[in-house]
Amino acid sequence: MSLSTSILLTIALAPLVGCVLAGFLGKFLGRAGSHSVTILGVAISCALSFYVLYQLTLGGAETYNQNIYTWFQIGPINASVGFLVDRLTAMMLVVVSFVSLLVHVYTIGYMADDDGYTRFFSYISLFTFSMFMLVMSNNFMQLFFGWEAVGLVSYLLIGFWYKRPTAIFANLKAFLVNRVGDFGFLLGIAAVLYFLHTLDYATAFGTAPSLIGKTLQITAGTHWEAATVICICLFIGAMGKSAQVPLHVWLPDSMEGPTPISALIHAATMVTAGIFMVARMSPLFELSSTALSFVLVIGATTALFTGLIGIVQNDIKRVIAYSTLSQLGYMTVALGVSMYAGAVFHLMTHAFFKALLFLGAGSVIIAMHHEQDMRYMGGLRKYMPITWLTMWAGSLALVAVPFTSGFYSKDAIIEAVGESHRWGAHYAYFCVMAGALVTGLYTFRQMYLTFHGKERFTVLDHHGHGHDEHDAHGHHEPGVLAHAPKESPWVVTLPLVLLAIPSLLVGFFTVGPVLFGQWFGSAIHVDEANNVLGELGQEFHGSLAMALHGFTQLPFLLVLVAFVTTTYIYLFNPAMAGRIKSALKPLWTVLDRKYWVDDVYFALFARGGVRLGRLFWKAGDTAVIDDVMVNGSVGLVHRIAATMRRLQSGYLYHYAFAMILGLILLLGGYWLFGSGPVGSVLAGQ
Amino acid sequence: MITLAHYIVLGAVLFCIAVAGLFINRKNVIVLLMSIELMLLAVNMNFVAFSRFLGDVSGQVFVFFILTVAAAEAAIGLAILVLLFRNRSTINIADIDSMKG
Amino acid sequence: MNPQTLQLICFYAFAFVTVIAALSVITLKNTVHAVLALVLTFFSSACLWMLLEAEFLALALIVVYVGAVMVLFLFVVMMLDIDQEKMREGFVKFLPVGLIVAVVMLVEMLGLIGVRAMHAQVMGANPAVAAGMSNTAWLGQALYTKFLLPFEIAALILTVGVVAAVALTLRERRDARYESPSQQVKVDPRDRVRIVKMAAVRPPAAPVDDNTPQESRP
Amino acid sequence: MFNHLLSLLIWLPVVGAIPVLLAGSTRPDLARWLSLLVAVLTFVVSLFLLLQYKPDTGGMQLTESYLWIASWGVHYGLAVDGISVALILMTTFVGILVIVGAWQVIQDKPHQYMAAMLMLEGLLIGVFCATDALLFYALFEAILIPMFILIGVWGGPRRVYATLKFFIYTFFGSVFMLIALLYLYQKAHTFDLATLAALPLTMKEQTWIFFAFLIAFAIKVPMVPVHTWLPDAHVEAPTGGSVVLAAVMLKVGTYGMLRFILPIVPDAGDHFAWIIIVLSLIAIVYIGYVALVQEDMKKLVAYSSVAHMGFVTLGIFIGFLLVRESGNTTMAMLGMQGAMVQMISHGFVSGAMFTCIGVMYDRTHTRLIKDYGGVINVMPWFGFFYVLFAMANCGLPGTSGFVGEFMVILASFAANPWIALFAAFTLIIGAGYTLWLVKRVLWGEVTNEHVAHMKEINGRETFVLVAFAAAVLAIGIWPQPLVHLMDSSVSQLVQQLAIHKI
Amino acid sequence: MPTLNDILIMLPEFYLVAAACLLLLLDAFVKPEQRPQLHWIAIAVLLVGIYLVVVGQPEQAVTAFGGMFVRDDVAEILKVFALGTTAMVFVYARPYLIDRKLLGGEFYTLMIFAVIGIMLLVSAGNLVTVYLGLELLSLSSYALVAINRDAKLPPEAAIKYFVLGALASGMLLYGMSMVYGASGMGGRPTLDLAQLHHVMSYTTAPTLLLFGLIFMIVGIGFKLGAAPFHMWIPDVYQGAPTPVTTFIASGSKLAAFGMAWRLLDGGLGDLSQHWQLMLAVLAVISLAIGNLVAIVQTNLKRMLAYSTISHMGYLLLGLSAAGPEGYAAAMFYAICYALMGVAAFGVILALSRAGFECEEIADFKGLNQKSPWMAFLMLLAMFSLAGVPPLFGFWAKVLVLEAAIHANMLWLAIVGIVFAIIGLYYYLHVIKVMYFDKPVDGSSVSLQQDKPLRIVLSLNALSLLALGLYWGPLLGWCRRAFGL
Repeated sequence: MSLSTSILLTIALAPLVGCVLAGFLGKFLGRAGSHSVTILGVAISCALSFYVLYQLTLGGAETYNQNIYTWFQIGPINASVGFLVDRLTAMMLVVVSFVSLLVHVYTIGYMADDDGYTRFFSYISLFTFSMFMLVMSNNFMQLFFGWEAVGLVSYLLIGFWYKRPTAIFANLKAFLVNRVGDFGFLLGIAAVLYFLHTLDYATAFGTAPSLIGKTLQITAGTHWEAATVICICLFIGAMGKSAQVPLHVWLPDSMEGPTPISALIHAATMVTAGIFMVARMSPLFELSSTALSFVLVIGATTALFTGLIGIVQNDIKRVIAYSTLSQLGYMTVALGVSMYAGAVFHLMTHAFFKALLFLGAGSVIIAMHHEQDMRYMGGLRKYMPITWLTMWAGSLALVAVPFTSGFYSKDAIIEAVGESHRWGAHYAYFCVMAGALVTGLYTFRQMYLTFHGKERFTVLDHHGHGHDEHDAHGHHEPGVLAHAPKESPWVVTLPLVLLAIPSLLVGFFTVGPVLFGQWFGSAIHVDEANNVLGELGQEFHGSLAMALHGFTQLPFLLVLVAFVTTTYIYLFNPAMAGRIKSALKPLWTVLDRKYWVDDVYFALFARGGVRLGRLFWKAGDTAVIDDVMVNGSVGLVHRIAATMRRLQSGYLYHYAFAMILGLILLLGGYWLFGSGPVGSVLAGQ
Repeated sequence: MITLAHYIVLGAVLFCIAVAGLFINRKNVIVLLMSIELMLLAVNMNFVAFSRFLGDVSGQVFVFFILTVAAAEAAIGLAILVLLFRNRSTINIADIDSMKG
Repeated sequence: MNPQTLQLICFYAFAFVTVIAALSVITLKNTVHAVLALVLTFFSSACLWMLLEAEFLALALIVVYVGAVMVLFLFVVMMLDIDQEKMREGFVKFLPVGLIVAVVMLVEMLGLIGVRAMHAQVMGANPAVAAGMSNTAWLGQALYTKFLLPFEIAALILTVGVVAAVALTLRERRDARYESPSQQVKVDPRDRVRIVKMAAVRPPAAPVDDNTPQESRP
Repeated sequence: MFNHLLSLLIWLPVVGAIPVLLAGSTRPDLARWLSLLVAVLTFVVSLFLLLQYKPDTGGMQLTESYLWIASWGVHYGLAVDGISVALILMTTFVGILVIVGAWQVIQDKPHQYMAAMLMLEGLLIGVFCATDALLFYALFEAILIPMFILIGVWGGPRRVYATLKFFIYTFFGSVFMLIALLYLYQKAHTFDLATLAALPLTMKEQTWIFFAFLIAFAIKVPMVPVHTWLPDAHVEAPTGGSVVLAAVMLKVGTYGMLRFILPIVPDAGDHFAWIIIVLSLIAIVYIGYVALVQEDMKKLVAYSSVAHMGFVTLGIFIGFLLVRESGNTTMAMLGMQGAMVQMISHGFVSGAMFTCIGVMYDRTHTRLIKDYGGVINVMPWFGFFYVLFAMANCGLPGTSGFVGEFMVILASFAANPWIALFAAFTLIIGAGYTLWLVKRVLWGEVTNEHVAHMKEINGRETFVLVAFAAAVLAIGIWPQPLVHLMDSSVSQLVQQLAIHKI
Repeated sequence: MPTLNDILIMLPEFYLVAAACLLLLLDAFVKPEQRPQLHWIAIAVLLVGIYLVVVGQPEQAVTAFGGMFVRDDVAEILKVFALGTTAMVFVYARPYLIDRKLLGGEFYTLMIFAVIGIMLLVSAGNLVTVYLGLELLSLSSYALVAINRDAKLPPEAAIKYFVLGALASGMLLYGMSMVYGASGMGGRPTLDLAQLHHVMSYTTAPTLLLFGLIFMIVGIGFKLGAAPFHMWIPDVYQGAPTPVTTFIASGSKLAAFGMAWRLLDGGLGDLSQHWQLMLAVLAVISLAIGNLVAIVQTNLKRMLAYSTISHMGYLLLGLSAAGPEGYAAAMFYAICYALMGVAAFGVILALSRAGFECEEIADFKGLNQKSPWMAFLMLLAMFSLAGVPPLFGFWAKVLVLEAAIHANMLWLAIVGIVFAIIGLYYYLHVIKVMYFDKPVDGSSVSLQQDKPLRIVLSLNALSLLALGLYWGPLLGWCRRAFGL
């Protein structure tokens, strides 16, 4: 049997309908109406996604690959809108729709007092739709469509609070950095079309082996393998969307958006689109080990170095953001060692626990009246127990404590890197291993600063001070709260709980089939020579054994080290943090300034771009073209005219002279050239 | 022996004197008009000479017409001159430059 | 003496007088003298034409030119009170220019006329005599047959000359006052009262008497 | 009626302008309604044109040809292919919108404004269906007259400079084309484009004629470095003028390239294609940077128009590289089709952008970016449209702006990866200048008294913006109908690229 | 001897002479109140003249008075348009003349004499007729320029026109004498243009012939107003009463073309390869001076004068092509220019009133506010003069350019077109002033309420549009006249 088109269409379009209704009719529907309609839409999608997943996994449905309509057809080149739904897609669908649904619900609580309530629901539904289009695409064109559409929604949502200067700066930055990635991505698509003559996945992957031996002359004398060019270009797109070094700079800033979207877009789903895409393109990537090495090195660098920054962050969301970067690095590393299934698996587990962490952080932020600085938190455990517990669940998964979901995915990646022989694997192995320590450090630091230790906020409990004023502004004094923090409402905590469950458990149940059981089937193609996962699979004896084995492994020990260190510093000796900071001042500065990457980019591209633009405009357009060429020639004509008019002196004798001179010139001219060569040329003879 | 060249050269000389007159008499309109009369004389000289030497009557007839027209022309020219003098109280060309540029 | 040589001497003599007189026309200070020099030029030219046996034209030149045109010139010169000194300013300054231009022209002209070929052209028999008539009759015959149309046009031109000269110089008496009822009826208030905001670049108003409707032309 | 559909399309607005002009001086409302009626009728007729045109057959259809000037063999020749049909539809569509858009905005002599618009519309339609070179040229030049008046009478403070510059600049370009046409007439004794296309020409002749044509069309497009009239003209033009200028008039240049350069001088076109490609890339990159630093919104959009038109010229001329050097007809078609779609799309997007700026200008009477900020606070619906069109302007998939650029970039990669690299740079710089504009205008707190008093768009403005949005989204979501409409014509153009004349 | 047939051939001319004399008599004898009626009579005289020209037109070219007078299609066309534009000038001039008290017999008589001069000139078959026709035209024009005696500028304009005109005739005559002489060297001397046509083939003094040619070109150039023999044009245009300027700009240019064609092609056609280049040089200089200096003018009449100079450059482009194509194009251009010039000056006349000439460009400020229709007519005239399609002037330019290219003088065509761009500027400036500028308060632009003027002027300006849309028949007529 096969999947029904109408079901797939419903999955994609239900959120769109919700989006349109909430967006255009929000005034009429009201708040409740808006969130109901969007939640309904996403709920339908979610339910159907689970159904699709069920059908593909257990129901024996075949991979669905059909075009819905022709987008354009030019000669043999066809670009269609169509769906390719295999297990990879189904998994993404489930992750996206599930997290999205929970975020929708969560938003009811989180955005309760915001003016842009209906708008927000409209946006996140639009995002869900775009993400579905991305993951369900069966061709490059539509992939790009979804790719950019999620970027658009990300832009809109980061700048959701459009009055905040930082927010509108961040969204512009996010969009532009993503565009740098898209730039490469589009070139990659162009290269695919050029070499494979199609935009359709199935056809492209089918004919991918023909790339072998083809080269592209980039400059005279340098020939690049076609597959390498394609894959690196495509991966540049992934670097933008999945925030890999050096295009990672937008993600931390994107935390300017409301927390639900940080969870949904900038942690769970959109940023993983790059990972998904590379996994989807595995038949291409497998053709170029150069490209994969590139992926590997980039991923490893991201995994370690962005994690390091997380250690020095004080903003609760930023810590999680850097952690997201780091985890994305892990996934990329997995891709780099051809362990696509591992990457996707980590993507899934990460989606759950990172969404959980973000939503938990959001819960904290609500409680703290939009105070995000952890230095003004502490001791929240007793005010908001559910949040505290679920956050711990997420954190454990993040640091990959055995038995949690995070453990299964991450540990497998680390192992696989260890097994890999790809160029750069050693470096990557070091990075991911060190990354495990770093993850522990920032995660535990965050938990302690937030939930444990002394309460570092003060509660000003005077009445008549409206609650509303504090919403969404954060203009108040840091750490000064109008009311004591309290646990969030159920619409907030329910999603936390619902996310905590898979964060802890999903790995245990799925690691076997997904990672080692060829669960993705033909969706992912791994060359036999690169099949690290296969090698790992031989040592895999079930989830339980893997978890137990994990306790003895280096990564877990590193986490332990981190746990002990942070526990000591933040619970027992808070002053030490400061001492360490001053002791390691240069290092701290490096991390605090985020390796100056932002500064360099800003100076080079933003300010440099403006300078260059001004130079072009003033020197090129205004000075050379307009002033010299255009107005200059006009001025010249005017000057000549002003001079020539003086010949018309008004004196009769000058007029007579002119005539006589004309006569003399004609006579003389005839005498000289009359029948000579000059004359005959001019006369056209 | 008189040849055609004698008369034609004389005509050319007269013509050039007329031109020179235009150049050096920059103020007096009447002298300008007389220079033009000299020019017409040069023309007439040519026509008469050609007519006689080539044995054709039309040259002389042409001269007859030129003389006639010159008379009418002089009448109109002098009328304009009188008008100008009444209008400006001068016939100095250097003063007649209301229109220029 | 060979009559041809005599002719040549006469030619040179009259040509010399002609050229000198012509030069005087353009160089003499006094305009009256210049006119008289021009008369001399015409006289000697008439003599040169006599040498060519073009008697009618020679006489016509004297009668028409000297008799009518030059007198007209003299009349005008004397009527208009001209400041002679002022008229000659810049004469010396522009003499070289005039000379150069004239010489250049002469060289160019002589270069192009083809003087050599003309030297070969000697005077043949008088065509009028060959046709058995006087120069005047010869001319008259052509004038009234072949050149009848131009002759009529010439008459027309003379008419134009008269009309134009009259139209231009006949002055109606300005001091006499006439009344013209039609003009009075047609008065437009806008012609009487015109609100003029003096802009910087307004053209100077035309003479007032052009606009006053009381006065009228006869 | 269908025999003279094209004539009807041309003359309906032109003749319709006369009653508008007569009605207007005392009854401005009558003039407005009359002009709307004419514009709508023209649009309806253009829909008939769409129905009558058979896209599968291809070639020139609905031909009308009458001997116009017998002694010269000049024909009043009209015909359309798919590209013309698309452009004509766009023209008539935009025609309605500018008239609606000017409804209340133009208070000074509205009848003259409307009449000029209608004339302009008719002449533009004429340009798009002329098959006789001299007729084309006459119409090509004649459109300057109403535009000159539009900018000069209803324009901004520097309108005189701008409109003179516009007129003389474009006139300057086209006169050389006239010389070239006359030269061709000497050889062919006709101005019929089809005959000229078949005329054999030596390389030397082709070179001269190519450059003559190029100057004419490059200025009209405009291409770098002869583009500086455009920002000035746009800045000073009234909103409607800007809309028509950007939406339709610029297309005349690229359309001319299709009709003249490709068929008549293909060998020179091939030989010098690199010039145009390089200029197009400069337009994309260099102008992108220039647009980035503009302080005037209209100027910014005007510069972005230059950059976007760069894609059209690029799409057309990479065809030579693809067809002649690698024999890749398919890709050439893709590029050409991309250029065509970009033409149509840019018409809607830039028209919409200028309308948006006009909407703001009507409220605050300033176009300087720094005078704005936080507009979305007071005009949320307007903000929605503005963002939508901005996204279309930076080529977001799902909007029309994406389709053409996508196709051109894909095709140019096949010609040379470097071309694609520079062309794709628009993704970054285009987004940069557009969204930076959006950031400074729409987002943020209201800091300016004027902005605080801006009123939300009214029904009339909403209608115009919705219409533009519908067009932008329709092409973005489903370009196939448009592509199909032009497909056979494009393939014919591509076939012409391969013809050697020497 | 002349026969009745000769007289019949010349009937229009004779008729006009008679009519002119009659007008002169009427003027002398009618009461002052009835004088205005002369206006309509004069117009009727011209219209009947057109009728006679067209009706009596023979199939083939015929000559009268022994070849002195040629009646062919070229002459017919030029006469029709000369008479027609003069009639238009009469219509436009009426309010102007009334305002300045110039309405009288002298004006009409002299005008009609000038028209007779034009007709003789364009029909001349002999150097004598050319000269006499030219003088008839010139002498009448000199007087007409000065006819507004009491104004400041006309006498100055007249004296300049007169002296330079006399000088030009002197040179023309000198040239004619040389040509006459050359024709006698090696053959029978002649003044007949048809016989002169072949002189080159037998003369033993070719340089003398060429020498004469150069002098004649000076005369032709003067009449056309081609640079460097153009100096009189700006001053005369500005100084002359506007109706006279209009006449000089229209009828007179048609005559100049006719004369140029008669002399150059008819008389010295065998020398075409020699004069071709000279005309081309004159064309280039004219284009340059006319277009450039016009830019800096503030007086509209003066600006139009320079524009005339440039237009004569274009006309010379056609003439210098030295073939029937070129002549047809040049004649088409001359007709076109006459119509445009009449229209442009007509608007000035329509706007000028007593004490207000309306000849400064600044006087047109905001005309569109005050009189949209007049502004529109002026706009048509200006765009047509500038050569912007679809107006008439554009096609005329196209034709002369084509003729130049046809004659292998591509460079000349390019020069022509480049100056067209520069020329565009000043025409647009006028439109700018009318349409874009705000009217000056209190400026006295007010419309002449003269109905005939408004109607004829409207038709005149609209004809520029109509002929722009459909100029085939006129071109066909011109081409047939040159045997194409």
